[in-house]
Amino acid sequence: MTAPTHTEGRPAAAAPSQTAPAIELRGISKAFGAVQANKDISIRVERGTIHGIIGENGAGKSTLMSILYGFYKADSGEILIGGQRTDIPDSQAAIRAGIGMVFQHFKLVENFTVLENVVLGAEDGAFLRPSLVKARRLLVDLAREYELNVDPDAKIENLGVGMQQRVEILKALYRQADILILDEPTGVLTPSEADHLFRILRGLRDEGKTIILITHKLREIMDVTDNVSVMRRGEMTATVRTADTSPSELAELMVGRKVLLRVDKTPARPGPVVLKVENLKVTDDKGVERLRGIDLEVRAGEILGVAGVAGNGQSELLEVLGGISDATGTVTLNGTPLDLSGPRADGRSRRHAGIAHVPEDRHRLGLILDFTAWENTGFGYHDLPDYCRGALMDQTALRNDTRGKMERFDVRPADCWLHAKSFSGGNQQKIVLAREIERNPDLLLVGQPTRGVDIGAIEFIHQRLIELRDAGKAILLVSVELDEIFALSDRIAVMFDGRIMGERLPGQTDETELGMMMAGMDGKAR
Amino acid sequence: MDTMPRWADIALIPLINLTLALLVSALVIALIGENPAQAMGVMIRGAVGSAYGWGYTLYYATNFIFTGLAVAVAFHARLFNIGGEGQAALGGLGVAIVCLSVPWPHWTLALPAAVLGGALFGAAWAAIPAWLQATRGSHIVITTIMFNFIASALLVYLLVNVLKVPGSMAPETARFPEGARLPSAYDWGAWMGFGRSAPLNVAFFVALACCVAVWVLIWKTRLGYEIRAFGQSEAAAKYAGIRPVRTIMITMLISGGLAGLMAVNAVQGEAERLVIDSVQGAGFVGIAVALMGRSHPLGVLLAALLFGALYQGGAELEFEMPAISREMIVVIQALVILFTGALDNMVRGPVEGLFRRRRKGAT
Amino acid sequence: ATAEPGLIIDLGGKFDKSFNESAYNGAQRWLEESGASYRETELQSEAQREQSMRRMAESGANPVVVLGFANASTLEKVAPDYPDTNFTIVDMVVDQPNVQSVVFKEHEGSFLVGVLAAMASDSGTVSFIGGMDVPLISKFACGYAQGVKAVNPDANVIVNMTGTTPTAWNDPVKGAELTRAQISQGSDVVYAAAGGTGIGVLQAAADEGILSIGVDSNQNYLHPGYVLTSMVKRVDNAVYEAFEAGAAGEFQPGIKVMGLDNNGVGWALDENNEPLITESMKATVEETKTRIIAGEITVHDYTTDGSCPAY
Amino acid sequence: MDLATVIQLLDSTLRLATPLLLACLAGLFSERAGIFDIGLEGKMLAAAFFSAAVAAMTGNVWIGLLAGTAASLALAALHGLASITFRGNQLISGVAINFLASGLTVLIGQTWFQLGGRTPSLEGAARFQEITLPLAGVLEPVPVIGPLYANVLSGHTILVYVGLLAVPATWYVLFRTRFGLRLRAVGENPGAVDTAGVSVVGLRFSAVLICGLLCGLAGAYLATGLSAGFVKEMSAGRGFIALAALIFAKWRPWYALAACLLFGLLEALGNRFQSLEVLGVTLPTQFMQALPYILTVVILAGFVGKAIPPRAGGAAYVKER
Ligand SMILES: Nc1ncnc2c1ncn2[C@@H]1O[C@H](COP(=O)(O)OP(=O)(O)OP(=O)(O)O)[C@@H](O)[C@H]1O
Ligand SMILES: Nc1ncnc2c1ncn2[C@@H]1O[C@H](COP(=O)(O)OP(=O)(O)OP(=O)(O)O)[C@@H](O)[C@H]1O
Ligand SMILES: [Mg+2]
Ligand SMILES: [Mg+2]
Repeated sequence: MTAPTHTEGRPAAAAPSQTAPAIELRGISKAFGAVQANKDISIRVERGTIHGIIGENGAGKSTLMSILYGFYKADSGEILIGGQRTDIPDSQAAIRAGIGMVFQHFKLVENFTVLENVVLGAEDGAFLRPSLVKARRLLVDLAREYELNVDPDAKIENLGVGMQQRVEILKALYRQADILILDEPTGVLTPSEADHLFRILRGLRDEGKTIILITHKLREIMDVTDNVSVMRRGEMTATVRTADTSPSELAELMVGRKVLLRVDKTPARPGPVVLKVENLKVTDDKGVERLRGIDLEVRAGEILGVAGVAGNGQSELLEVLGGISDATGTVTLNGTPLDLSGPRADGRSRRHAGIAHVPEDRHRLGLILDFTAWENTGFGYHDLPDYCRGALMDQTALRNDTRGKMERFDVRPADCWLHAKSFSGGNQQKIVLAREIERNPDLLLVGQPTRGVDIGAIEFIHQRLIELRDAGKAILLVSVELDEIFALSDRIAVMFDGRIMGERLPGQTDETELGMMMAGMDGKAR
Repeated sequence: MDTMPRWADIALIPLINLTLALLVSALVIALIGENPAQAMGVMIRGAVGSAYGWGYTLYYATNFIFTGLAVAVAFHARLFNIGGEGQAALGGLGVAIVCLSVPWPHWTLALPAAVLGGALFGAAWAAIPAWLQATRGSHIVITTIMFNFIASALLVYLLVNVLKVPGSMAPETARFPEGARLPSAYDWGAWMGFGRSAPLNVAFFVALACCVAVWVLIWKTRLGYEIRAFGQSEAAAKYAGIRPVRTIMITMLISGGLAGLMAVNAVQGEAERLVIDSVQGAGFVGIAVALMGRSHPLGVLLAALLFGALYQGGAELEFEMPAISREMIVVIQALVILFTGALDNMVRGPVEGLFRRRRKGAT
Repeated sequence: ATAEPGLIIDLGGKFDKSFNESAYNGAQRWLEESGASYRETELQSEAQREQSMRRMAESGANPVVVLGFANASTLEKVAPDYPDTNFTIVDMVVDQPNVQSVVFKEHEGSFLVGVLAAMASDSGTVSFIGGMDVPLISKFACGYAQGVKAVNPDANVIVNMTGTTPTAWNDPVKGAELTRAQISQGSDVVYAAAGGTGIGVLQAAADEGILSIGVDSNQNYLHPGYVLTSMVKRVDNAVYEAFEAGAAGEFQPGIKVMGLDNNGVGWALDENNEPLITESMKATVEETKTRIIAGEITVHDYTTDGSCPAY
Repeated sequence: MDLATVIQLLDSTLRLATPLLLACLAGLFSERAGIFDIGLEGKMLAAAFFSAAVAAMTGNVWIGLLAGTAASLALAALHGLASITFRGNQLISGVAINFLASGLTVLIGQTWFQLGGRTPSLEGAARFQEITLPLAGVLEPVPVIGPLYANVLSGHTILVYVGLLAVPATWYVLFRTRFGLRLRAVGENPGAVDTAGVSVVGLRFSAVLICGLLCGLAGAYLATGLSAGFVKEMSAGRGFIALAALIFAKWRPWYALAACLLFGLLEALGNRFQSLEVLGVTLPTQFMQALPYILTVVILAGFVGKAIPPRAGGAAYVKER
């Protein structure tokens, strides 16, 4: 294998027709049991463009791309690559056809190095060393060309998500992909990481590569794509030139109704201090200090937004406050100190004290995916008197409660017997939110409330959080989405390297300043 | 996804699997030069064809219910308890101590005490591996295997040097006094045709009660909810305030206790004394029973009955057709485990396809 | 027409090369000589003891021979339910009117092979490998040690047991390893009473060039030139005689002791070990045998008090 | 303890460790690829039987070795069929294989030899013979090293050396070859392997078959190297101890060597010092026999941290995005 070759604006790969679209799908259909995930979908993706695909959760975007990548087999329809009919029975065939895919959930081996992940499946010979040596050289080249710097010898598990994503892109480039599919690549990225990614994508496009980008964020579509296709309920509803459309039009195409793109909220009326954190320190099991003395306050009736690049201690902050990990320092809730270690520093005691917690990672922490919806509604609250009869659980009460919550939070499908794993991300998030918000806590901890959630659901979730604030509750919001921080927060704290870099009021700052603070620079000084 | 009606899922598929296992067994019997039809007939009649057969089938099944439930409960917390063998052996010690140390006036008093003794000793033997897993992260699979060996050494020592009747050759305790002996099937079920020899005894009802208790525990109680949640995701359990150490300890104590209860059947009910190796591999069969029963008490009950029937049918086979050596039964068991447990999808796939096609045809 | 006799082979199986196999051989010999038939079954698990006994009795077999001490308490329970059936139990005493108990004086036989071991040993260290540390096995070990010490009071007798699980009787690998460990401690004659494990012991002894002593059946043929002798325990005779007596209607309940005097135990001499046994060895062991029979030498039976004077 | 005792102990350790080591490496391949295998015991047993049986019939141990390995491979393929092709439960499949081997070996053995499942004793060329390593005689007089080389390392059957060499070989294959990279990846994240265009099924099958091969060697060593014939159930739980060693070794080849040698040493010590007098009290035999297991638990609790198995281990691979 040689380094990807590229000449002016066009791939060197033999193309039967220079005018043929890079990809053309004709009449693709795919059903999972009774669910028709893709219905007779046809789409053309022009060579050398960035093509966006949007749609609600469960619209069928990932399914369509998985078919293109040979992960699923379509029930009917055909695929044309560069104008030629191509059979893609497996990923090997897709790779041969020059397609690379970056999955929403990365396909990386956590305890392998970057280099090992890159060469995996594309090794040169039976022995590793030559491949690794060559890949290392190539990575240097690619890094130079596309601003894709990563430490080749770092273990994936020690890398942030942004870096992991670069590794995924490098994997595709290493395989000389001409067509790159990215499924919700920015869901976990900070704004600056996302900007960097888009610079890379534009660079790749200018080299002649074709890029398909799936996202829920209309701003990104407007920013970076040339064309955009909209999917709804398994069907392709429209394909338009990005230049000829607007976010509100796209939103309407997606959801089938008008969507509020900005949250309406009245100014906060902060009450007494609910949460007071002083000199909070956390050391992880590797002995690294993750929180280096945090001080903050959240008052009743206000939302404190914590911004920061992922991995700067926000997760640890939430986990300590939620009782998942131990810490030192003082934390008081309504003036009463909380235990930060020992048997009473656990999630149960925190809930009794009046703290509710919507964790950042709903799959890992917030839900038991193999439990039913009603079982998940009791999760963490399973020993509350309303759900118990002695040592037994009052399942009827729990189910009735779940039905009510599902209705009020518009969870679809509203079937409390379904397993959590069979709901879409947005609906899973609503189940968690309903559980935590409806406990009417004094303090709500929320991490990444809208990650991977479509705009219809985002609107809904944001409204609920504002309502809770207006009911006089304190909310600590952690998000890497600056948009979200700006939309919801009454005060903004920026975290960097386990410390609070400073606090700003949303009206008196902007993304640039926050971005600098998030990078560890004092925004005010400059 | 509901591609199959429920009855097909829980009855048809296992039945096909079982048939396949028996067919292959028949093939093996034919290969060693015996008549498979006759052999199968002997086995089935021997296991379930008479009250006599049932007396044994249910006795063996009782053992497997206890050890199967033990493995199943631990499985719900994603703990693989291979230590049923040792825990049941220690349970035997507990039962023997209870039965021998008090002059019990009547079995109705001795039984609850023995249940307590067996469960306590079994639980105690599970406690150390559990504690090491919970606090030191020592892999419970290794520690429970080790504890099986340690248990057998301990029991040989105690039986030879401490508990043996002086002057006797046999490394076994004295026979339990009259008041500590459990009524056998003959005592309460003679009208059903159970003979004097039936080892089946009231411990069977203890086992059934345990099935119900485990079902309630796992699916109806808060503790069961916590155990299942912990088994699904330790991280999420922590988020919910479910304490890992406590959950591991409680689960393993229950598991060990259940294994220990096996002694109520085998030691108190049947042998009426403690002998060397009173467990006879039932701890390991319990693993197969739990796996095949999908860790559900009803499944465990059915799988235990199946294995009990195989044990008893096999014994009859051995008696009626001496040319078939007793290892044939082990082979049949293996094939049953293989087909009904591990190769389940081999049958499931085609059957599902059949139903899907039928449904498509209907709509 | 008398009833068919029955034989219940104990755990371990009829081809264990020792105890059960010996019983099986006795039954086979009776079969060939009498031309009649008998019923036979093999135990598969502990719980089947009672099942098999009752099954055998109900099938009309008479007499029913059961093997091994582990059956005693079961037979105690079962025998009264079948007053018309005669039972013979080997290795244990059961006091019932329809039970004949056959016990062997293994300690006497072991004493004899101990004498031979001591005389054959150059190093003055000999050894014993048992299956499990249970009284019956200690009875072998203790008789052996007494025999050794009778010839050479300064001799060192190493006694090892294989294990504590049922695999202890079927682990030739461990048997061989124990043998090698004993050899490194100086042993040059090893006596094995460990079922299938003994096969490994005899093999390792042959491989390492030392002498071994077999048990129960005559195992001299296994490694000619290396097996010094075998302590034979004539379970076959016990079974044969029980069958014979049954057929003749001469069943006698009570205890039947099989010792050196009635050829119940003994040492094996055949063409395989002839070169190993010198005239003086032969003379000494035969004289010892006579003296034991005459009561001039008393061999202590370990199972009577759980202790051994020789170690 | 004098040198002779030490040498005897180490010599015995090496012999006892070899079947554990081969089985442990077998398990390592399988589990590194994400297929749990509690059927090591059964495969070893089957290999022990068929190697001894065929060696007895042909008088040639090499043909026996082939047969034993083939039997183990067949069981491995069955495990693969159940747990990879049909996505069955790996634990159930392993349990079934253990039962199957335990029953079939005796059944077939009885049919072939009429010896109750035993095979005839192997003699001469039907057994592996001990090999004296080069220079063993010359080096022996050198203090300490000499006896260690001549009496501990030298004088074992070929499979002991195969077992020892299998350690670096395993390490090399796993960490220095393409196959190893893919194999480790498929045990950690089969999705990554699948999307990289490599067959998950193919990789896992190869791993399971390698496991079968090594178990075959382990079993053959038991019956034709360590002993001279097959006795029923002669694996005597060694497959489970190997599994324990594997977890102990945290799924790493060199650690596996150390773990197996440790287990071997503990067993050798238990054999050598069956009645130990401590402060005038003679410890019961049973205590000494349980000591290796007690020590294992103590070491595990005291010195070895949490063992993290391959992340995708135990679960069948189902495609998901
Ligand atoms: N493996 C599967 N098994 C069954 N049904 C599936 C599977 N994958 C997807 N589906 C169904 O197909 C539909 C489309 O799913 P898909 O993942 O393509 O949606 P999406 O547009 O990518 O959603 P999101 O925005 O949440 O990523 C879903 O509603 C779901 O019901
Ligand atoms: N095994 C499955 N069976 C049925 N439906 C499934 C299955 N896997 C996924 N789905 C459906 O596919 C859709 C999208 O799945 P996906 O995993 O992309 O979720 P998501 O919305 O992207 O969530 P997240 O952002 O948290 O990953 C959901 O509607 C979900 O219900
Ligand atoms: Mg998707
Ligand atoms: Mg999604």
